[in-house]
Amino acid sequence: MAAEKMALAKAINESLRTALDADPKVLIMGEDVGKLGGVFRVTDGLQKDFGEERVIDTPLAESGIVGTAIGLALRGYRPVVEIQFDGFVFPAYDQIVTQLAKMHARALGKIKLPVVIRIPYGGGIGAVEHHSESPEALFAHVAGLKVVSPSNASDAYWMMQQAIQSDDPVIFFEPKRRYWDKAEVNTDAIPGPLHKARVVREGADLTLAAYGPMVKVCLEAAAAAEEEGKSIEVLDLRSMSPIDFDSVQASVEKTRRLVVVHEAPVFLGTGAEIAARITERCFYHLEAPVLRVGGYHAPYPPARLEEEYLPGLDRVLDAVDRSLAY
Amino acid sequence: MAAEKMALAKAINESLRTALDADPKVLIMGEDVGKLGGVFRVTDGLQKDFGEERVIDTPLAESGIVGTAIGLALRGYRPVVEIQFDGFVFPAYDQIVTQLAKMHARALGKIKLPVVIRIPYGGGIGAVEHHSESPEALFAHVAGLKVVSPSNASDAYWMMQQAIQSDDPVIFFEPKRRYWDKAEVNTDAIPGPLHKARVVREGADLTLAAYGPMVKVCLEAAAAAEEEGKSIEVLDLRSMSPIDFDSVQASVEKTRRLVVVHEAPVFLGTGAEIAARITERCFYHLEAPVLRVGGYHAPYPPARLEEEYLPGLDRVLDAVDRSLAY
Amino acid sequence: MTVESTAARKPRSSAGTKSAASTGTTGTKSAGATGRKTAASKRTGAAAKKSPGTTGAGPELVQLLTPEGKRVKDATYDPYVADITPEDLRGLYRDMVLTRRFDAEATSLQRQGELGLWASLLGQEAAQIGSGRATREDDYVFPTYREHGVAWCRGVDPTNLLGMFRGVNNGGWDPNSNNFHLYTIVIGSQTLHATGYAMGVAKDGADSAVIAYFGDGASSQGDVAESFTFSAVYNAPVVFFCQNNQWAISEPTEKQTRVPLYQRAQGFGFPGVRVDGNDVLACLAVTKWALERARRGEGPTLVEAYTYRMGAHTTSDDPTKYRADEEREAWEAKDPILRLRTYLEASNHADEAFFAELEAESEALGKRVREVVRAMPDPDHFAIFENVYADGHALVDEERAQFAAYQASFADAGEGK
Amino acid sequence: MTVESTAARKPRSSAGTKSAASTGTTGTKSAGATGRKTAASKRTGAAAKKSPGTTGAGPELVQLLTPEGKRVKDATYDPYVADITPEDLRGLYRDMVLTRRFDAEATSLQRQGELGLWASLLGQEAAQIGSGRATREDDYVFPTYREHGVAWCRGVDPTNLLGMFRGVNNGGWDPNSNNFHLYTIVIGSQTLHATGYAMGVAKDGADSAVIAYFGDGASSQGDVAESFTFSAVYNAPVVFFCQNNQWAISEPTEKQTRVPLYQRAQGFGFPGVRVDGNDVLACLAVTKWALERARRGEGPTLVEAYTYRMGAHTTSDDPTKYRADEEREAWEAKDPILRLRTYLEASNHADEAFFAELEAESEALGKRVREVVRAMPDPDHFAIFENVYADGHALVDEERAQFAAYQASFADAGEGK
Ligand SMILES: Cc1ncc(C[n+]2csc(CCOP(=O)(O)OP(=O)(O)O)c2C)c(N)n1
Ligand SMILES: Cc1ncc(C[n+]2csc(CCOP(=O)(O)OP(=O)(O)O)c2C)c(N)n1
Ligand SMILES: [Mg+2]
Ligand SMILES: [Mg+2]
Repeated sequence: MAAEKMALAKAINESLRTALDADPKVLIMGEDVGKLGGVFRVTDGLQKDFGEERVIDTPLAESGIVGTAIGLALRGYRPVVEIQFDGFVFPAYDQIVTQLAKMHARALGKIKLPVVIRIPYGGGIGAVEHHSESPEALFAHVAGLKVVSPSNASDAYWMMQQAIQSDDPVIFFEPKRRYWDKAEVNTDAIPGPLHKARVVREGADLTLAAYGPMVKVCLEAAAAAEEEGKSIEVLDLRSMSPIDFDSVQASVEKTRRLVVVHEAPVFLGTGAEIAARITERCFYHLEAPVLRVGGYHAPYPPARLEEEYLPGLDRVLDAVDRSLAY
Repeated sequence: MAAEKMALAKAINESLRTALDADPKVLIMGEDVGKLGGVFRVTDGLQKDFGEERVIDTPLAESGIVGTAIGLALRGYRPVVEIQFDGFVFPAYDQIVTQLAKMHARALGKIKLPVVIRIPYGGGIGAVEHHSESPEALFAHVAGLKVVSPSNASDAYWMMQQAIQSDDPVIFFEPKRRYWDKAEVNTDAIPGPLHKARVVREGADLTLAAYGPMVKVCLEAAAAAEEEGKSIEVLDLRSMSPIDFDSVQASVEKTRRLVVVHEAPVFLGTGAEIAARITERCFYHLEAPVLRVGGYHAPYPPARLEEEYLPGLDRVLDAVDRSLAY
Repeated sequence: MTVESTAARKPRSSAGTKSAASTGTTGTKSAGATGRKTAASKRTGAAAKKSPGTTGAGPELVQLLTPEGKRVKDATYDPYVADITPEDLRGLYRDMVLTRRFDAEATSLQRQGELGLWASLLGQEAAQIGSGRATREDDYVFPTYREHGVAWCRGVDPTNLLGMFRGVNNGGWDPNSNNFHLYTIVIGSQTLHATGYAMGVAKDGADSAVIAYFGDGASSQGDVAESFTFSAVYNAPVVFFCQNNQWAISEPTEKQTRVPLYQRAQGFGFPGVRVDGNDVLACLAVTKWALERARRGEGPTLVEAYTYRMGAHTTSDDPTKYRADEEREAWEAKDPILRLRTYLEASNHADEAFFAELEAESEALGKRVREVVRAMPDPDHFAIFENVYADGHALVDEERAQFAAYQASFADAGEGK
Repeated sequence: MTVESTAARKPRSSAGTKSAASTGTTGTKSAGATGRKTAASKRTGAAAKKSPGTTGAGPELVQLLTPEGKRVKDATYDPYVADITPEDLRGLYRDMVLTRRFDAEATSLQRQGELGLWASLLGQEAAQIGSGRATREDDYVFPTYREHGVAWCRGVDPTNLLGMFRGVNNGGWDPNSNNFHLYTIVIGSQTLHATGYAMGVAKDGADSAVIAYFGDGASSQGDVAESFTFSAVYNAPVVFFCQNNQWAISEPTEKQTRVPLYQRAQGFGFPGVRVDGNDVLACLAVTKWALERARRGEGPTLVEAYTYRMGAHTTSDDPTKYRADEEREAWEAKDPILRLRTYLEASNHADEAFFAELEAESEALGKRVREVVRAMPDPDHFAIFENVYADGHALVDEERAQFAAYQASFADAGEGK
């Protein structure tokens, strides 16, 4: 295949296909992942090609899906589980937090839990309740889980490969409103580490740190700011557990200003941890407090309000201005 | 009753009794809350006095307990639910996060959900796995919930009164290792607001902010520091959602240094939010970055390691020294 | 052919799993070698049972009107519709027609971009109108997101149902004005709310009943099982009404169970019954029976209405990906509305004028729905911060103020220019 | 008397709820006024069923040895113990005695402060040894926290079980060395792991089986119901072994179900059977039957072992708060060990020497356990950071380094003085 332009959803599909091909222990499980190919078609065609024993339509029960995936992992399989939407992961939360996250430690390392949980997340698609949430902080707080989110098709392909190869449970947040965004994917490339952040735009005056769907917004904001003569660095964090603080620190030591952007509510969102830790690491470098742009402390609003709720270009630029005003 | 010295567990018991007496709509529900009076005896004697219709032993199913409590609240009841231990709240997490927290907003305010969820939390009692955790951040991040934790018997009594009277869902974290600590409880007093922090020791050089079980540790640390000539202010936050940032800010504007202490893991713990927000509010006042002392990013360890895992006097003092060294 | 026997015959092979113990890190020992057969290997065991299949309409299906519109006798359930008048029958017919009309209008409003999404009840009108009309005013209903027909029976203005699909709210009607709870999207969770509510009804000493709707897919959720346990243990006056419409999005019922769903109840200690969900009379009778059991303090009942989702799961769904047209065609022959119409006409319970009038009413309803939806205003931006808490919350206040200042900055900027 | 009928007769009154609609903010309408009685109010419905009670040993109980130690015939299950030898019987006896001895030692070690907690299996030896001995080496076991007897059968060194109760680890043995998973404390969750594991066994084409243990209380958890659904739909080779020991801490089984638990399986499409859990032979036979069904590809089975928790829930529990001594005394008459001993003696399958030798072995086991536990070292402090991840994690590395520096600061301080 080598290099090819493809949509983010298609890149994940290709990555799953590659994994299914390479390792007979890889399984796909979830609601409607079979014939339908998932509500976003991310698993399109996989059941047809790999059969019902490897691409498994499950009963409608998220705890059951994750719980049996754990059992399959104990038997030597590597299940890749789909949760249909962000808001439907909570019935599985107990299995994820008390079992999946802790079992490796409970066994003093004698068993491994190579389970990937794919969650299409975030808003911006005009959906009904429970279909637009960003619960990543609720997983990143929990030791034993790794939490990542790609922002583009190439990362989607490679991060999925790495997540499946990981012997740790990985919560894989897919930015659903970017599913249709295309980018070059080079399947022959040698990817960098899964949990390393990447500078996606260099700049001198301020660092914008984001992941998943907000990377694009930050890039747009940086472009707009440039027209006003502000040089903004944009960092794609890629991983929320662990967070690559070294890269954030390096950037902030250069720019001396940091704004973190995510869709999730600001209060106790990942931005809180980044602000706290970077302030500690860069106390004498920061010219302004770390600012955060994100969702409000309110349930995700009905679709006609989501534009007001979600961080957009203007709100990011507003925070940039506030930071630069210090 | 008026003023009387009693243990924290007993104070909650008295508060529940008072509420059951005052309002026939108040119910107690949970596993073993009836004849046994709960594994910590917090509901001791209540079923005997108020009957099985008001103090209800439930099937062993946390989602069912919270889900039926929601239904009872919709019928006009005010259920006070007991989760037996912190680590067992997760089967109910879906009902709490997707239903209990959001239903008032979903109905545009037309229905109310006066449900209290009591959770004995935290470590230090030498228990087996799942019996020592501090998951408060996982609730505080979620809009629609209020999250509080008393540190002493008097607050336990009054905060429980206020939680039951609240028309919002309240997650009530009880510091289980302080259950047996006695303090004066004046049942005739007029309590302050539920979500207001309280200065429990005045000081000039640094602020220690904590809640629940860690308030006592901070007070001990402050006393020890005094012997070394350091004047430490200790703030009992009492509420994790909302957090009384005004009080923290006022204290920090005076002392210019802040250390937040909790048992929960530091990474994305409530201390992260406090550090981020106070740094923003007090950017020009802080002489040192906000430091945090808490649990590690690891599953709560077996009992014989918990002393190393939990923040204790020495670790708090170490952070105090580090802060003062800036 | 029963599903159970199919499953039992399924060989232990793994398509695509070429090597059993090749790459796994844990637990992959090849255990087959140590296998031994026992003397009794043909035995299926004393407790094993023969079960009717999940797919067909077996003898257990309660039916009062055949698909051809013939009234058939049923000693158990006839008494529950014994006093039904021709007017009542016309009423049921009208309910179904108007509900279908409303549903069709919503579907087309979605296509026109007025709604973001619609979940059609097409084909399930009898299950919903029959059960909905069985409820008493003081009963309480906990719906899923598809109970537009039940809402109709409860007197909820149908345009109220459209707010969440348009994206102007997440429900928002007052559940207590019609004893009709908000639509619930998280599958299965409302069955516990219904159970709790019913526990409260019993505590109050009232003789109301509660009915919880859910789907065949939902039957797999732990919450539904827990609601069975709680309602049985507390003998709560609740009816679990499962519309088995054969599909959970793309998954057929066989992916949720290998025996008929109504049988689930038995193992929890209460009765389950399967009713022809396209037979409005049977749905009415069976639901009345179940609600009256509840009122009499006999506890929960599970009703499985065996029906069919004639349309897509929602307007976002494409059923051609997973099911054949023939299946739908077979079910069209069992259409709930046609069936009652045939009966009404054959028994001279309705004349041309009735049908013509209903047609006009139907169009008027469509028009009104269209107009109301188009006029539905977008919510005020500050609605984001409203009703998050009943008693207020400092952080919400702070963020609302920041939001206001931010909004004002645009106005200022605009004025500045 | 059936529990269902008791529940059904329970009047709708609410002790302590003086006023039905006084203070609530929502939904408290006094509905009773609109009640009406129907013609059929005495009807209990076609699908209503008579169920045996949950409390007694009804006719459905599989028993091969009476409490008095008499061997009784059972056409269905006798074949599964047909080839059992006197030596096998003595082996079962020895297993039970040693397990009880180990358990008693652990209880006393807890009292001596060597363990933080202990969950005794006293009274459940037959259920655990019978079922444990029914498993084959390649089968896989998913226990709760009380399956010390099953662990014994699997060849797990009993002292391994004590680490988590002493507080030096959270389990920590290698599940794959004896196909015995770690103890699981979160009630019910292991039934899903067992189901998934069994799905994997089937995928591998192996003829191993999986057995999941859980309690009567656990039967209420949604996870257990979901494991029933998944195992039925995928026809997974798993046996659900429920030890109904009558109590979930302080709650009797009536708080979890109003019909016998083994009946739960039927509604999910697989067989359930109740066995005398104090009859080691019956437990062996029934479990073998169920495991062999699984091997043959016939899918899941639920076995309810009807037994009794003779002791406290754990050493932290005080059963005098909630249950009467007489109940325990009644069950002592059904003691699993005594019963087999009577049978062994009456049929001359064991002599004095055997019992004496076993007594000595028993004491030796107790001594060894005591010594091993007392010698169990506290874990290294850095164990906190070990095995959090298999592939490492930057934050764990950072915190480990900080911890090391902090620890070192004490050493420095110590040196400085
Ligand atoms: C907990 C949860 N998981 C997944 C979904 C996504 N989802 C919405 S409807 C649906 C299928 C429901 O099927 P069924 O219960 O049969 O009801 P039907 O839609 O057929 O009326 C699914 C999987 C959800 N809403 N909630
Ligand atoms: C999810 C969860 N909730 C609560 C508990 C606390 N708890 C431990 S054992 C127990 C009772 C279990 O009863 P049962 O299933 O009958 O097993 P038994 O202890 O009788 O063997 C409870 C409530 C728990 N461990 N997990
Ligand atoms: Mg369906
Ligand atoms: Mg039990």
